[in-house]
Amino acid sequence: MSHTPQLPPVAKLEQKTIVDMISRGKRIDERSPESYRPIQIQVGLIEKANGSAQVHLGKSKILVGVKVQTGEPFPDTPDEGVLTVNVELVPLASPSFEPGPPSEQAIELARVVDRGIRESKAIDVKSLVIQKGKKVQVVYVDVYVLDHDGNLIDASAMASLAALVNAKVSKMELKGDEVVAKPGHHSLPVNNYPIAVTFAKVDKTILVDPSLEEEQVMSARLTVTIDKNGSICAMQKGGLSGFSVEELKKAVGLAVQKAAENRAKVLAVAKG
Amino acid sequence: MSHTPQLPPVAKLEQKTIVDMISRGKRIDERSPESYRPIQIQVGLIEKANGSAQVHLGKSKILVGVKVQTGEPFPDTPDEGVLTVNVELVPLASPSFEPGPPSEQAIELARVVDRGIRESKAIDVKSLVIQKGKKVQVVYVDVYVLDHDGNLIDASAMASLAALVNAKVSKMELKGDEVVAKPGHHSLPVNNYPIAVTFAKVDKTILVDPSLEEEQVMSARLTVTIDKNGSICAMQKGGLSGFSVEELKKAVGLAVQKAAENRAKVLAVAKG
Amino acid sequence: MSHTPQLPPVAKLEQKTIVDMISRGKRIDERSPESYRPIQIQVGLIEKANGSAQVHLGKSKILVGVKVQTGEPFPDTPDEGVLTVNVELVPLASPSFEPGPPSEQAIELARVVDRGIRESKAIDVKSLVIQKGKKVQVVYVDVYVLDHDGNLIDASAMASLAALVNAKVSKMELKGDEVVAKPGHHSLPVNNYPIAVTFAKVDKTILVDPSLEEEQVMSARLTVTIDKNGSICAMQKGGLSGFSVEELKKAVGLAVQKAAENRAKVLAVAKG
Amino acid sequence: MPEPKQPEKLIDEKGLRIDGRRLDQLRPIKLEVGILDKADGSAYIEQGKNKILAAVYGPREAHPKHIALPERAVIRCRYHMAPFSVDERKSPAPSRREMELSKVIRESLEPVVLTELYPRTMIDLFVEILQSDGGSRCAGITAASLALADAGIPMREIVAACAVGKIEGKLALDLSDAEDKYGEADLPVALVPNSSMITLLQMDGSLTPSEFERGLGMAVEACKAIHSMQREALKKKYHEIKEVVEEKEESEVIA
Amino acid sequence: MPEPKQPEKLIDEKGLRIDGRRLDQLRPIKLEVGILDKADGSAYIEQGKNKILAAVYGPREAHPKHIALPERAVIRCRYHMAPFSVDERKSPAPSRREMELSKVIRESLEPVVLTELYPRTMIDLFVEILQSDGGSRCAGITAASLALADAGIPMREIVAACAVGKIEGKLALDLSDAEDKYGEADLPVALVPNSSMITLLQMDGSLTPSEFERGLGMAVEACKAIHSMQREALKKKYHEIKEVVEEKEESEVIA
Amino acid sequence: MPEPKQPEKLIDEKGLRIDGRRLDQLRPIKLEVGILDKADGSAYIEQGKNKILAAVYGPREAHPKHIALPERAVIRCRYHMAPFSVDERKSPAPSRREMELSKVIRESLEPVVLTELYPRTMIDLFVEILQSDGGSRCAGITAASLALADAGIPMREIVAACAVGKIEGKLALDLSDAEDKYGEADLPVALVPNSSMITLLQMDGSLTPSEFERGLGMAVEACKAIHSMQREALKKKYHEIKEVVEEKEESEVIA
Repeated sequence: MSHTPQLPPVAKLEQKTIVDMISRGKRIDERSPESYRPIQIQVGLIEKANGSAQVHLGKSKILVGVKVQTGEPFPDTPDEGVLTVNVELVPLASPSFEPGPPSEQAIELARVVDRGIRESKAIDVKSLVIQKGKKVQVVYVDVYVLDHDGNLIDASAMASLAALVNAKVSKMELKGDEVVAKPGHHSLPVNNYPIAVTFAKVDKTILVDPSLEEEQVMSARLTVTIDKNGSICAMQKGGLSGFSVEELKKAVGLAVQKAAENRAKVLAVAKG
Repeated sequence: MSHTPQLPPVAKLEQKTIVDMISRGKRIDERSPESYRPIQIQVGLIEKANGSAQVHLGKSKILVGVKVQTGEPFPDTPDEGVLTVNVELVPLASPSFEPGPPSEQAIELARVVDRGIRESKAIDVKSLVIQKGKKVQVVYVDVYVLDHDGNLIDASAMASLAALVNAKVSKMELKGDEVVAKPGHHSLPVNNYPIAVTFAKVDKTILVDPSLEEEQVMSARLTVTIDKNGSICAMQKGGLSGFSVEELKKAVGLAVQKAAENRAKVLAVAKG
Repeated sequence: MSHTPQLPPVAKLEQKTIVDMISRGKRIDERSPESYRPIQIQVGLIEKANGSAQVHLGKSKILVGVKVQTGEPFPDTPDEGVLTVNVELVPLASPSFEPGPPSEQAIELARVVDRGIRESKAIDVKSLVIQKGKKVQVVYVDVYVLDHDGNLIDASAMASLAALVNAKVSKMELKGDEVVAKPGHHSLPVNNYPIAVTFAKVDKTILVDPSLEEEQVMSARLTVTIDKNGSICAMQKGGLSGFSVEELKKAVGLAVQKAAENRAKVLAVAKG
Repeated sequence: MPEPKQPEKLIDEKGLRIDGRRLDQLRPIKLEVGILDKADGSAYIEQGKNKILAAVYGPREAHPKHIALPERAVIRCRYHMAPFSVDERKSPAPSRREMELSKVIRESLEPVVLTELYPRTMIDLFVEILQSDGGSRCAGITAASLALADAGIPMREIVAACAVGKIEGKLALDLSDAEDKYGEADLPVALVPNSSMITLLQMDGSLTPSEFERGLGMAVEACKAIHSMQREALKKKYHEIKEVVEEKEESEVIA
Repeated sequence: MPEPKQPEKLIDEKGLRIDGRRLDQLRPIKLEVGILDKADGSAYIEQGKNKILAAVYGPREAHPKHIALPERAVIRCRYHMAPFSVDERKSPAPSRREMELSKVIRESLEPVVLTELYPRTMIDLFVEILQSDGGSRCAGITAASLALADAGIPMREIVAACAVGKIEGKLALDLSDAEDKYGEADLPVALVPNSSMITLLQMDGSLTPSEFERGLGMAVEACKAIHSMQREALKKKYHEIKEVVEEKEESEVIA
Repeated sequence: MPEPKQPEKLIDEKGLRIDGRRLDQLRPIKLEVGILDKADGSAYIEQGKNKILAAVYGPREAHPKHIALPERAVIRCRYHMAPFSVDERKSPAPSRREMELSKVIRESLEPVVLTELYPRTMIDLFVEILQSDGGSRCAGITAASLALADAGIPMREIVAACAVGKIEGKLALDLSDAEDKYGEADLPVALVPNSSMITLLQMDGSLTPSEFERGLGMAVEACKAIHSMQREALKKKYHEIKEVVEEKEESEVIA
């Protein structure tokens, strides 16, 4: 069951200071409300993965590995390969992460990242079929959160996209009964570049790219994922409060702009 | 591990009142010791299921859905289809039900209902085979308890029987390698009509169809499942005490009579 | 996660007595530091298993059943059968054992026993293949701890070896699509006889075959598994402290000697 | 039951949908309040072929204790599908989708509940999908809100929810199962009507920003219409209770 | 081990069963008391090819604490099969069958234990099936009852258990594995002998009410016979203990 | 990534290994201390293609409470592999191997931590294998020891670890993945250098007692070499911190 979470005990006074600053249009790290923290992207760190990427978003650190293996399709989609996004909130990343099966937070994070990739048709799942209904390629996107300083969604989505673009795979074919690799390595067919842009509402202000301290005082959260054509491909509201229609419209507009900036950063590195 | 359960804290005084009344041959809802509460049966409410039925037994409410799907036989019974009864004690039905894997209570309930159907040979499992040892029809009987006011066994068994009688399935056949549906829908082959009759022992009195309040003061419970020929096909004693031989004999006699009455009610609705 | 264990509350005074005795070269059961408790071995008690053995090591009691069934090989070893060692610390064996999935202690015990068998190549896994990559024999070694009075590793390893030597299996072959048993029963091909010898360090003394009371005061534990050629095939250090290089060398020498003695006892019974 | 086949067209030449609706038309909705005996509050909704029960227990003692909060009630929420509620039988174990929806449904209702009145307690909210037909999370919120009211939990307002989608390039209200499956986008929305606050917002598919704005507008209007039905359902229930009480009083007078 | 094949006949022309027994005859039973070192009480039973260990720990501190009851001891019970106890290896994880049997075995013994003497504690009862051969729940109860006595847990009486079945249309006592599998009914019964109370009763298969009455009578008689063996086993054990104590006292006197 | 094929020879005619090393040569090691922001202490190691992060939280309140010990801190340890760290994707659920290694890694570090200073608390140690290449448990211990130091946990000494193996009949230091897989023995060792205590010792494969003695000697020497690198890495870190602090002080003076 989902239940109202317990926030870590941040001193009331400190919380008040942060909220007061934001109400006056300032942020504790001196960014403007519409600015991202510095973004650093590296690809190809994990040689045993088909693709990998590390994203530093401020002090948040995410490592994504992509593995492509042969498996079976889902019974209701015999002519599609499988794409699966899994998130581990690794306990070394935060005192609030516990070892064990994925928490609600990890599942929501994985599903929001997954929806961005899936709904923008970034991966052409039809091209992953080896033998219809029997054998397909399975693309595992494993998101490993190593340091949690807020806005894990945007950092995870960027790292996942970069790792997919970075991935090299063998073409598989059927020889008699067995699946064998054709010689050579190819890039995965990545057809779209979804970028998630997350907002936090603190008091009456909408901030882009909330840090952990800001997340601890936000009343609501909104993620808008924008594809390469400037269309929305996924949205997710979180948190204990809500947004007005006007706030949502404004956020969507800003998301289109921020997504374009971040997409350029990701592709510059990942396409190398 | 199974452990002595904690009963919900019912006021001692109230318990004593109920027991005293029963000792004097009366019940709090003014029934005779040998009477059932009103029984209402509806079938076909769930269009997405092959068969469905809802039973109201007094204030207890049970919904059963039957799904028939293609699957594999158990290795030790290659020439039989699969019948499986699953019970969910849905937490909206009672303050004592918790979300999570099936409790001991849910498992016992499912197994008693299952034994009635299985041992009376109500479903001809041989007729569910599509390809011996490889492909069979699997009959899922999912019992969903929606409101728990006592005697879940009898209500669940009646709802399960009604849903099986209500079920419409396609005949499946093998075409080359694939299992395909023949045109048309048929009833499931239901060959027997087991009816469970449950008794509670309160002080020295044996009551039929205990309500929740009566279950909370009973010392022992007995279920006798009777098939269409008046034979016993399943029994189950529960609770922290026991029965004398004489009590058991009397209960079996009464069960034969009550089962016939309830069977008529179920079939009148389910056979439509 | 693994965490520092809570030892059962043994009276400090009693602990001190035991340590003091050992420091003076004595043990509470009057053994010498280099002696095993009495070892009793019986085989064939469980007719439904392919092989079985019971070992009493002092008051510790272990029952091992070996079952050989047809299954599938691991994808990365298509030309090998499967050997799997599972340990149940049955809760009737000790007040410290709880029902539930295997504890860290059970897993370590299983893996140390497994390594002895596997690394000494006691079972020729290649000979267990029925159809390469598809069908193999799976050898289940189930270790059932019935009374825990210390040194479960050595007793489990001896009982596992005895049960393997005791096992009778049918040769399986492929007839068309199905695996069928050839007539007759044969012994499993057991090619080596690994024997585990476990030491406890108490104060500055190294004891062989620690009893439960000794385990509760030991600072570190060492298991050395010796094969029939006198080579080491597995080692495992446990406990909250460590050993000097000299202590390790001495232990290995003693292990070779003790293993030979115990191997003779096991084979005398198991080979009948 | 075999899954229905993909329809040839989702919108016909008259602009009507496969079930005969206009693009801006809701499916028929049936609401009932207070239908379970043991729950502290309950409601039932049918919307198209969706059949959903919601029930509330609480405020009651927090369990397990460590989830309790010192200054407010904890809300627990479970969205759960019956195994027979969908075409292919669903395992009763909670799926990742059900876990996510439990969270977003909880978060859509948290803003209206006066949790500060019941510190250290918990309020349990169960949404059981007996049959699913597209838009079950929204219909579940609509019912859950009524169950909270029926349980007498103090709330600022009643939350209403409805999805808008895109089929064959056009925005369409309240998608059915087939429309959701073969359509191009789905945008579920929950609204706190008087304060005009959106408390559930999810989206998948593809919408331009301007489609999003228009779609959001349609969803808000639909939520307002549903909100009126919710108020009717509550009134009817209270009316019935009043009648029962009056009858009882009469009969007691007679007795 | 390959599963044994179905026998052609379960009863031969002389009226004897596949293992040579008469219809009203028990399988050979061997009972031992107090055979484990660490458990507070233990017993071992062989009945046919059943080999079963039972052990008792307690009364001890209830764990987890919330299961404790203020006016009595909680009894916990686990019926568990060793992976090698049956023809096809059984996974060690508890099956639904094992969970049900743990419950009915507990309920068969609850009535005789004087739990009111040990409020807030728990008594743990472990029944381990080392080899299974039909009727293991009844043999388990017979052994568990001895283990409780061996642990010194105060009881009103010793419970005995035995099943009756129907094979080839005839009632037969104490079915073996093959008889259970190919027979027509199984009726396991536990009896508190002196108070003539039935504390375990299950049935599956097909019995007419009159067959049930006769079968129940046979089971009750068999339970009484087993009860005598239980008393013998306990006497033997106490006798041994007495001898050991006396020897010790003697040797101490000598020393 | 397809698994690399078995090399024809593990040692060439010059006595060099497949990656060009001598038999007694370590793989290149890179150590970094204090690289995570949220953890109380952290370290990163690359050893061959191993890439491993270690982090420490604590001493902090023991959770769950019942694991607390009255006279010392509890150490909790988790060795865990990322799904992408090995050739075939690993399920994130902990395997039996990971559970065993969590235990032996904890036991290799327990002897040096002054747990008696923090009774009733717990110290959490996380070892995350981002890429695995043979010898990951030893490299993990080497990094974990640095993370403990970085967290300011008082320790008697820094533990260093390294494995020795046997390939083609010869003892070889610090086996890589392929050498471990196709070699004949692996002997991972952890050393507390000054007190010369071995706190991790495992072995699988086949070694004569005399090979074991020689191998152990090689491992001990390698641990000492790694210990020097650990001290360098710590010094470097403290030096950096000192510089940062001095810079800060300067700038504060300026401000």
